[in-house]
Amino acid sequence: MAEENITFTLPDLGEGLVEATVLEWQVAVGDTIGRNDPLVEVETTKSAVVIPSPKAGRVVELHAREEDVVPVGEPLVTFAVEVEESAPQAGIVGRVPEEEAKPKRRVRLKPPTD
Amino acid sequence: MTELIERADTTVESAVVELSMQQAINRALRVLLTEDPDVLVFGEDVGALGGVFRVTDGLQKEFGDQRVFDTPLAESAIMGMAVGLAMNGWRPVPELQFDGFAYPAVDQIVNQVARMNYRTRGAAPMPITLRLPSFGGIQAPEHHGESLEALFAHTPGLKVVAPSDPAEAYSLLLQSVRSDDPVVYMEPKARYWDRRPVRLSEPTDPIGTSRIVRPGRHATLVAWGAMVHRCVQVAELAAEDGVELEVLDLRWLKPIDAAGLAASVARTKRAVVVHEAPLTAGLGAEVAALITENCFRELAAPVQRVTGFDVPYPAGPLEPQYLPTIDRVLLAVQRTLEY
Amino acid sequence: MTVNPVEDVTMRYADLPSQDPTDDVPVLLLHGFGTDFDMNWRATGWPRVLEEAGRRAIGPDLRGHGASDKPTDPQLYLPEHFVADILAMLDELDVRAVDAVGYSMGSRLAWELALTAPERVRSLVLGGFGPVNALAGLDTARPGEGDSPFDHVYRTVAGLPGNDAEALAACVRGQAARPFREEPRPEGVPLLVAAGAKDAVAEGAAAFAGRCGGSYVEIPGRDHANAVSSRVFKQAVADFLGARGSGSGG
Amino acid sequence: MPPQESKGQGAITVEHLPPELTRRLYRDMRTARDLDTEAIALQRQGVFPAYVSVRGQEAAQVGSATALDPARDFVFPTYREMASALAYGVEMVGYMATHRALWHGGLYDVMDSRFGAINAVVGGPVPHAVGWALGERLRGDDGVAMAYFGDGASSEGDVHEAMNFAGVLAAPVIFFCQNNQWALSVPNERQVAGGSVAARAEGYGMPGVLVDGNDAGAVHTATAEAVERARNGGGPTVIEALTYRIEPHSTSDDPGRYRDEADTEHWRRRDPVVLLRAAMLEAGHADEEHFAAVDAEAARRAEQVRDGVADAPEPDGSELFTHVFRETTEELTRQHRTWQEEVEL
Repeated sequence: MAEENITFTLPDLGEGLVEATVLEWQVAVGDTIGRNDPLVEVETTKSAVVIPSPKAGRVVELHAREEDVVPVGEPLVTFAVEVEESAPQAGIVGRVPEEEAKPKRRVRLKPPTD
Repeated sequence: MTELIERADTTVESAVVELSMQQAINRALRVLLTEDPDVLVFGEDVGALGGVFRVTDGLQKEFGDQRVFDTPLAESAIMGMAVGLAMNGWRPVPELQFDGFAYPAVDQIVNQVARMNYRTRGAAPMPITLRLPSFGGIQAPEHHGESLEALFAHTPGLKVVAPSDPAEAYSLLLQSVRSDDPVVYMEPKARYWDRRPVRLSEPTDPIGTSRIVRPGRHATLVAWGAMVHRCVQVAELAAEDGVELEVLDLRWLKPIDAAGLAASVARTKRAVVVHEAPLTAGLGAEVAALITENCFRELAAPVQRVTGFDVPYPAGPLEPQYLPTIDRVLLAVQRTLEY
Repeated sequence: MTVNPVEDVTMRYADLPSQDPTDDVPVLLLHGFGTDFDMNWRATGWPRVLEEAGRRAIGPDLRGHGASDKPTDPQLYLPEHFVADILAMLDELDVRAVDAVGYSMGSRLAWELALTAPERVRSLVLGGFGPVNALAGLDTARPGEGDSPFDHVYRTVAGLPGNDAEALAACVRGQAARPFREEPRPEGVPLLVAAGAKDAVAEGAAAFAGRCGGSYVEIPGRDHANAVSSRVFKQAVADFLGARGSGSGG
Repeated sequence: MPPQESKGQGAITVEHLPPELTRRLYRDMRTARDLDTEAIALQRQGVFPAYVSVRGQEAAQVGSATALDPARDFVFPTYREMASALAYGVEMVGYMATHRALWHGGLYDVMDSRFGAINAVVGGPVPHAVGWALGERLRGDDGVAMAYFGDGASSEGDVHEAMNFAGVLAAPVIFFCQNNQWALSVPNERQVAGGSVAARAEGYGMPGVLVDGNDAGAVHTATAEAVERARNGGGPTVIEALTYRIEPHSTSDDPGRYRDEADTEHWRRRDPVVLLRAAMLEAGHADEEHFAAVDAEAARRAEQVRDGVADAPEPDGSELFTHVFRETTEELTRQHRTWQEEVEL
């Protein structure tokens, strides 16, 4: 199972907020967490918020220490995410056609004499 | 890398890279949007959603919602608007979400887009490329698996092309959008997920050129879109019986490469045309007529056509029995060998 | 969901059932002044805590806040009105008793609820709350313009989207009309008081907890605005609720 | 006249409605909700290739369909009107067959049920309703046509043309727009210029009504008034039921890419089934015992339809060639033989 590093930046917290202060990390480097697990507690001028993890994966790097002020869009955490050769995702309708390794047939040909 | 979608550099890559057809088209759109500020990509759900097959994924984020934008749900207005945009100096690349939903826009396509340059004696060219996810093969609901190539190919003033693999999709889209003539670019949705190593390159053959996908000497299989892959499967199986079939990817459905067809059939003496659309008045009839007219003396057998039946495109479970099967193509080949 | 109007003020609430419940007494979450259920509890990660504890959570947007109706008459914001809203909601959901968890103004209202309907409150958690009248030094005619601790709170929340300044002002006046008094106390209700070490609004919380025979947890390094999302506060409440257990539940 | 402002805020009341009506509305809405849940499960199990949920739109659909008379009216649906079909009395295994892709238009008898074939062309069936309605007026009958469409379809030429025709011809048509605020990934403000479909009615010479789509009683009342007006020669009406598409566009959609789930959560709290239940309790139309019985029956019926459609036989290949023409052709017979010889093998 291949792994890929994905960096997650501080999301836009709405109401025109441009930055947030890291109150307390809910994870440590090396932790394997699930999607939506609590990731980090941050405080903006408006309120304190717990940001859920957008990804399941292993925490590789925390880009801010507690009490750091992080602008929106700046790197916050890097995950190592398993990238299994995910089956391609079908479109809005229908199914992804399966590719049989060896297509089957019943008709046999006789090569021409010429 | 911080972004899931790598950034396309404007210089054309020459390295071999593994891509699906979705990604290849996405790459070509990035190159076009980057090189020409007049290019606009619009249609239903092409912006934030990134397209119902993710073909325009990430474009709005990178090029902004002035160049890549969603429109309300009205196919005729989408194409009518494209005419106005073109007359105002833009190079529109509209998407109609599904083949079956193009019909309300056929009036604008046939009566306006196709003949505007003619009617204005060249004053108002229509450098429009209509991206149209087409054909069947994904067991989609009604109206989502139609093949409209005969209608568009029959329309004077329109060029029509159908790529069959990711590399083709890339270079043919560059060619289509850069052309100042209106092009209907039919994307074989069954091949969207076809992922293979490809060398992305600038288009080399002129518009209207077909290509030999697999050489052979006993008969020529002529196809386009997803049926090219089907014919390659047939040829590989036929080889086990000692029969070498040439597979010709027509690519351009208008203008059709009559010379290319003639060159191949003159050698193989036999031809089978394969397409998903129903038989009667399908584009296969045009191809068969061209071959018969140009290779009458060389032909050892009448041109065969293996196509969808003359029935409305069926529901999912019956689709495999409607679309040309490997056995039906083999039987047609056998008919030409025994004739 | 919506509860029927009390004096035609409709209160909206969220009801988050637990996937595998460990206790059939729900946890009632009462948010603070100027916020709502989403901001005070959901965005701060509380549903996850209660879900892991196997507890159903019910949380209203108190009148004057969030998606609930926002009358502007201060007389409609007396503590007894809030308590009536909450009891009407519990009746509609036919919930007999709750473990009440409040924050700031929500704690004051949880206390009033326990006083008014002791049989409906199995236990009480008062977060970000202290015995000192939180509105002390506030000029209720011009909330947010002075320098009292509550003025700062008012200024922070008044600008939040979805808040109605007039309704909030009326709410302040309604609350001010009934300053908090320690007596009488809800009898026989297990109590936990928790406050940020730097929370000026909750001054004297530790001693107050002692006087009430409850337990106290200090949330290190936190003030009135950022104590509610702290892991220490959540853990303390989870342990406290766990101790209530289903044994003694209704 | 400007449509009344939708009261889509607080609780709903049904005091003004007869208990038999609200009980029927609740029964059909509850059954549709359960069938919808079963259908989503069938999709997850691979029995349906895809499914388009009606969750959250039960009041708009059952409320409106119940205002019609299945003996003389005719409904022209889109592909997302399962709850209307159920309330209108359509044979539901036949209806759900389309979601299992057994036959495009569904396997129920369209003419017997007076409920058009399921239609995936956005806005396509709306002009059909005008034609059918004109057919009634020409013959002096008093049937009323109901054309369902969504906020996305309101942008289609077909819908604008049909409304104008109906206005000119005073055709007895109800143009019922379920504005669930999302046309796949495009929200209202980028789909419906002017912000209201009902407001356009005046431009087409007919009344327009905006109604809280999650208030089953309000939808029913507004539709009944419009049906009565149409039946008495008063011509067409546009009804815009403001509701919300709670589930993704279809089971293969990913709304996370284009919308904020907080909005959905807001509307999830205005669940039409729960609203009606609370209002009926308040008005004394039913007690807990009644609801327990109705809920059990609804669940049973939903499972029965689920099993019916899951066990239905797949179409046979020969059916490819049936019903292409009323009078078949030699060429088609030849192709049928080709299929027998070369495909059926």
